[in-house]
Amino acid sequence: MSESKKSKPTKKKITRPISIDHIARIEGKAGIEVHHDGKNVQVSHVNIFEGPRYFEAITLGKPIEEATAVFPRVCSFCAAAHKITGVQAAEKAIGLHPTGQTVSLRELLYIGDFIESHALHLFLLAFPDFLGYPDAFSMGKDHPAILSAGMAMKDIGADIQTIIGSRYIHQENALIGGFGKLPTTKNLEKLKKQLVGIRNEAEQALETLVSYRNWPEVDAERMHLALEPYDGTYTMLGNMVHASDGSKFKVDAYKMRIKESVVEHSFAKHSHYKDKPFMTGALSRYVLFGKNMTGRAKELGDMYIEHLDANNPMSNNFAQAIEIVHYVHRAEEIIHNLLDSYKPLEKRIIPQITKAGTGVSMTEAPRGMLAYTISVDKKGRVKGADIITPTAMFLPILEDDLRRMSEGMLQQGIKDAKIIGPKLETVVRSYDPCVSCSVHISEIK
Amino acid sequence: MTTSEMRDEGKENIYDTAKCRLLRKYDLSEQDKLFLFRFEDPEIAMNWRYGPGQFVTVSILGLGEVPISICSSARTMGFFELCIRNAGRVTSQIHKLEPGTLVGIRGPYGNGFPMEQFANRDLLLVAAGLGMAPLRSVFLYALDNRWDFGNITIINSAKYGNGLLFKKELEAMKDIATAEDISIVQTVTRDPDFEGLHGRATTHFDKVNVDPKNCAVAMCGPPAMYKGMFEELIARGYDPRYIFVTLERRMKCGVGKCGHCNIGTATSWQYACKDGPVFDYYDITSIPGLI
Amino acid sequence: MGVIDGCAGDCRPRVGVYALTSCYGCQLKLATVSKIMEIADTVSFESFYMLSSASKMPADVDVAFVEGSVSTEKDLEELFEIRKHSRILVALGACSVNGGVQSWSEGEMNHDQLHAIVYGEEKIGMKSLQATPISKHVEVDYYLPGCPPEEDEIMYFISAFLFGTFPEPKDYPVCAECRLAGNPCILIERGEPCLGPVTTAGCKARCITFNVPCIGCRGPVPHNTAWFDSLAMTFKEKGISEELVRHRFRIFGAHNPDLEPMLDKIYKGGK
Amino acid sequence: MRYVKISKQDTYEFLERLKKIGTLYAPHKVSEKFYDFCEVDDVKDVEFDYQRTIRPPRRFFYPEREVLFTFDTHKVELYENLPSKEKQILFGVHSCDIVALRTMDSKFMDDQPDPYYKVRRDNGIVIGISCVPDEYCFCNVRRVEFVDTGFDLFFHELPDGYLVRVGTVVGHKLIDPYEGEIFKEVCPDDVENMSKFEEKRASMFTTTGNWDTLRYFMEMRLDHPMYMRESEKCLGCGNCTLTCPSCKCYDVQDIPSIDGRTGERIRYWDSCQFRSHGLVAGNHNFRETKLDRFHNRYQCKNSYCKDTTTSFCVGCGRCTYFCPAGIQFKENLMEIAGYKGGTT
Ligand SMILES: Cc1cc2nc3c(=O)[nH]c(=O)nc-3n(C[C@H](O)[C@H](O)[C@H](O)COP(=O)(O)OP(=O)(O)OC[C@H]3O[C@@H](n4cnc5c(N)ncnc54)[C@H](O)[C@@H]3O)c2cc1C
Ligand code: SF4
Ligand code: SF4
Ligand code: SF4
Repeated sequence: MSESKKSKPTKKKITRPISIDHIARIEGKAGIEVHHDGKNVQVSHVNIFEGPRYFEAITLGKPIEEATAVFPRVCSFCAAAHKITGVQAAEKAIGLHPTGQTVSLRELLYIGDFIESHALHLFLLAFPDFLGYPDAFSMGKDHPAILSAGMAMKDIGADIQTIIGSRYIHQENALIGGFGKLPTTKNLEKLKKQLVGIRNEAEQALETLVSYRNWPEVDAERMHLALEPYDGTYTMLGNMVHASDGSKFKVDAYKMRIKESVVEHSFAKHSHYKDKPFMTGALSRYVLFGKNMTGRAKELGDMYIEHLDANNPMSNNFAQAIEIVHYVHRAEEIIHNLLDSYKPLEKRIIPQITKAGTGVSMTEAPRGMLAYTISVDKKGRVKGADIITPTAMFLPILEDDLRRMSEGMLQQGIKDAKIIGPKLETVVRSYDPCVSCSVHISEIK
Repeated sequence: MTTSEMRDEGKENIYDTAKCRLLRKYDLSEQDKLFLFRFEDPEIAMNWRYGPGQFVTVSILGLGEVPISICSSARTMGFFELCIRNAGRVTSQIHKLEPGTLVGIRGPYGNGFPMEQFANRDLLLVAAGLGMAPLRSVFLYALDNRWDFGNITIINSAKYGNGLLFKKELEAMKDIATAEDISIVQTVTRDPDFEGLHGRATTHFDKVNVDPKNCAVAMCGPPAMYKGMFEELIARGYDPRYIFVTLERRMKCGVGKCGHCNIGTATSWQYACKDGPVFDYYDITSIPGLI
Repeated sequence: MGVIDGCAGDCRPRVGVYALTSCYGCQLKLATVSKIMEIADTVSFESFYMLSSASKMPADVDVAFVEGSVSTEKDLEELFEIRKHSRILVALGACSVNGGVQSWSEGEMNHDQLHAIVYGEEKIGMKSLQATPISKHVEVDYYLPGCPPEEDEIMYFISAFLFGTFPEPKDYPVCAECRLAGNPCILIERGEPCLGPVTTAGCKARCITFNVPCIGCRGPVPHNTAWFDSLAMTFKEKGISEELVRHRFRIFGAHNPDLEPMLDKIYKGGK
Repeated sequence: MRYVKISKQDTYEFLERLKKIGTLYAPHKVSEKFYDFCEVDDVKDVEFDYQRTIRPPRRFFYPEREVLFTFDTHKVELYENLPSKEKQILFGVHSCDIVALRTMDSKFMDDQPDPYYKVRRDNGIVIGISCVPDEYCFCNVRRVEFVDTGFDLFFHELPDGYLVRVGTVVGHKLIDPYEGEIFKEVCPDDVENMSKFEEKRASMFTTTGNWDTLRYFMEMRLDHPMYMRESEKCLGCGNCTLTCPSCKCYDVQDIPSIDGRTGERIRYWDSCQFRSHGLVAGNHNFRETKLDRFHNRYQCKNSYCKDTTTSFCVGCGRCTYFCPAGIQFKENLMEIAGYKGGTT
């Protein structure tokens, strides 16, 4: 972080810039740029320096199976999310219906991603802020229990993904039509045992967070969007998007409803719903569907309800912590149900592509809604691909929150960039942005 | 040789090493250093024997093991010298060792030169580059047992003057040499500034003081040198039964197990470490692929 | 054993972890190896933005791990800076070693065309470049391939570095590891286009162990021993179309200069 | 030699009892076309009819990767890491593989024994089983289709069970406790059946004759065009050598640990089909090209193993069966030697 000398004043009036070149402890390369005149903020940008990788363009003309192998490479923190969403879109495009067991295993794999991603975000990236350390290594020296709980959560998330997906980053075992090899009963049982053993650690994040209050400066009413869980519970798969204003739309219509635009300062595109910025992610999910939670997650959610302020983005951390608890239990349940009638030799449905088609799929990635549209021609080659990632969706509202935070501080008479800067970083971090993700958004013209 | 078998019988694990302390190191050239080692265990130090042309493996824990020819006189008790070129991962670390450091040594391995067969003959030793290392051991052996051999010629060659190994040591021997019927020839091939002889070993056969009919030849250098030398020697009437060369191959075990140093073809399959590294004229000319 | 030159075993080696254009998976892998806390004790992370606010750019370091391909002018500038301030530079992962998936369309479309497809007419301030491996621009001291790299190889590298050396490189293919793992060969048995025979070993045939043909994420075997031509001939005999073979070889190998001539040799009868 | 008989049903019982002695490994079907030696969990999974396993039995005595020593650089000490003396029982080994194990012994045990191999071999029990050849098999021309040493027990298939030859003291001790119970006396019918089986088996080999001249022809035709033609197809993947029951090449590496002080000295199977097999310092390679490496294997495999009076190649057919490029070792050798027929 440094006070930039380069940035030119945007108006004749003296403006003071607060500029952070490289926000640490987030996934990807982004900076913050805020210009103010001591009272009001004129500019508030999240600058994204991530280079473009053009996923939608490089996959054009490639066989769909190869393309779905490449999509998870959009992002390492949510590789499974991209894999599953991509595969689902591809399956819809070619008219393939996966078996129930495949869907359950995919959900379990996805949960592995959630637990790992949330654990990494909370324990390695966010907590050092709250506890006053530059990084988890130094935090771990003073708070070994917190760190080891985080590592244990990350490990179980990684183990689930490794056993089902082949590894926890870029899972090759999830394919169109099923899996190359199914986990053995023994391995599933092993996972279940691990999950049961980890219930206490799962609550560690909540316990750490309860002593920290959300900053009121970023309080503001906002629109939340989240995917309705397919089975009326609380999970990441579904077909209908709900908004906190009561409106709904089917995922197939996302391109009509969520508008994208290119902005000057980054390779990322920004999204709006009903011409307004909106929020997506753990908090939005909790706000819209938290009522469906059961058991321990529900108890804890009810107990700490004031930490789950729908109007404050910092509550996203808390919502993630609740989700960890929920997903640990849900994973146990899924394994339990799977084992009831497990078919370890079930064959993958080999895709037979005979006609062209387009498929749309949306899921809730750890950071929020993730949308894929894939078109294939009758030879099974990708004709068009469109990916909108959660970070692209929440960037506009994040920029608004940064403006609110800065203005709030200025009103309190705090003008020192060295004090405001880190606070802004913390706000950014509470969204858990995934910058490498955000850059591949496009519309096929 | 038999000594190596004796030693290995006493030891349980043929891959285990014995500790040796580095006592001194000298620069021989920009890339080559001479290292003097002594066994830590007096028992081993007193009983360790080797013959010229044999090699040991030097083990630097964490990096690996490399085969290196012994270049000192077979007479020294418990001491031995290695001349090592800085050629890669392990050897570059050996070059950094300070006197006093311990390393692991296994060996001696290989057949070595058949010194008993050489007895009562003149000796012609032809070395190119690093090839001087094993031949120095042969040369010192001959000096130690001077009465067993006739006239001796040693041809030491290198590309550049500063790459002539043991140049000073050989030069210092000049006076004794004349008295002892030893001809020392040091020559370079690519160094116009070198003050001394120029050209390949074969160009200096006029300085050779041995009788071809009753001479044993030992050579060590790049395989490319051997072909030319063979022709030259045969043409000059040297007895092919007494022409020996050493070969280099990749080696990981030194005892004929790891398979890397395999040479030969279906009827003559051999291991350079165990069946060699010293081979005679007939091996080399009858088995394809050795050089 | 003297650990690092001029350090005599007392000081902690300084390490920097940097990303160019990538998915951050290699850093994530490095950050999540099971012995990360031991590494953090042994070395000092001078720059590791993903994990630490106490990061500098550029930092003077003994080892720099660079993830990602060079895909913008800013990447290139940063890479030069990193090189200048690092004693040893390690290419971490497929993007950095071979250009990664983002170079899949190299030679098919240039980046202006790619840009137009994704962003249309609209211009963006930053200038993008064709994704290239970092070795194209700076000297690289060591390569850790993989998408993402394997934990044991990362650990081996760091430990070897502490011993003042580099790991011995692997110059054999995944195919060998696959047989050692006792896997049935899916190329022989099912005729599926597995890239195991041309891909650098190290993953212990991870995918094939899951019955999934290798897509070559660890990149071609080094030292010109990736025999794309022989494998293409085998694929051809099994009736796999040239198009599929080419696309598959190119996912992680598009930047390999040997690839196209070798494919042409098989499919166009060239030399 | 001692001969006994066991019924098919009792064989399972015998396997159960073997499991109590140590870890039992036997052939299992691992996919549509492939078999491998696996640890026996359920004896019903054991395959008695199979042609060849993916991994050769040598791996039980000489594993793909093992730690030879651990070390401490401060003390400059190597600590031997010998394997445990736990019993390993290999059931269902074909005669070719048994001879291959003997070629291993000749390399690893006969002079300067390799202690790691020796411990495992001394604690290993090898039980052979008869087999019928497929088109890849040529153990007959290698003269190893029938073994008389190298096994503790050898099971010969009969219509109603197995005729068991007892090869060693260890073998006797395996039989003794169950003599009369599950092991019965052999009757003349059984001998008749065994000889019928052998006769039928002999007629099934697609290659016949005597290959003793092969290695001489190979030497006199070192530049045979076959090498160039076939090595072009070769992928350099090493499957041929890694699945070979008599390949023994290994590499050694020191793997240091993160404490900067300790580590492991490991060895793992190498292959002459890999570039680094012949590589030395200064980037000089004694087997520079794919052709050189390909050539090397053909020479090595057909060289003479004096201690077993056969070539190192025992004709198991693995290197052809598991070659992804479909390179036909047997056919190529016949081409070099000029052996026309034998192919029925
Ligand atoms: C019989 C024999 C005698 C030798 N005598 C000497 C000598 O007196 N002085 C000297 O300087 N060198 C000698 N060498 C060569 C020396 O062994 C190599 O220079 C050394 O192994 C290089 O190891 P490195 O790790 O430094 O090189 P790298 O190139 O980094 O080698 C990596 C690995 O390859 C193997 N390797 C590389 N080159 C060779 C090689 N030539 N032989 C065997 N294995 C190799 C080693 O296992 C080594 O660990 C001899 C070699 C042999 C076979
Ligand atoms: S098998 Fe291939 S694709 Fe899979 S991890 Fe290994 S190199 Fe990567
Ligand atoms: S040299 Fe090759 S063929 Fe011979 S044993 Fe070694 S790996 Fe096998
Ligand atoms: S298995 Fe076949 S392709 Fe692989 S190295 Fe051997 S001969 Fe070559």
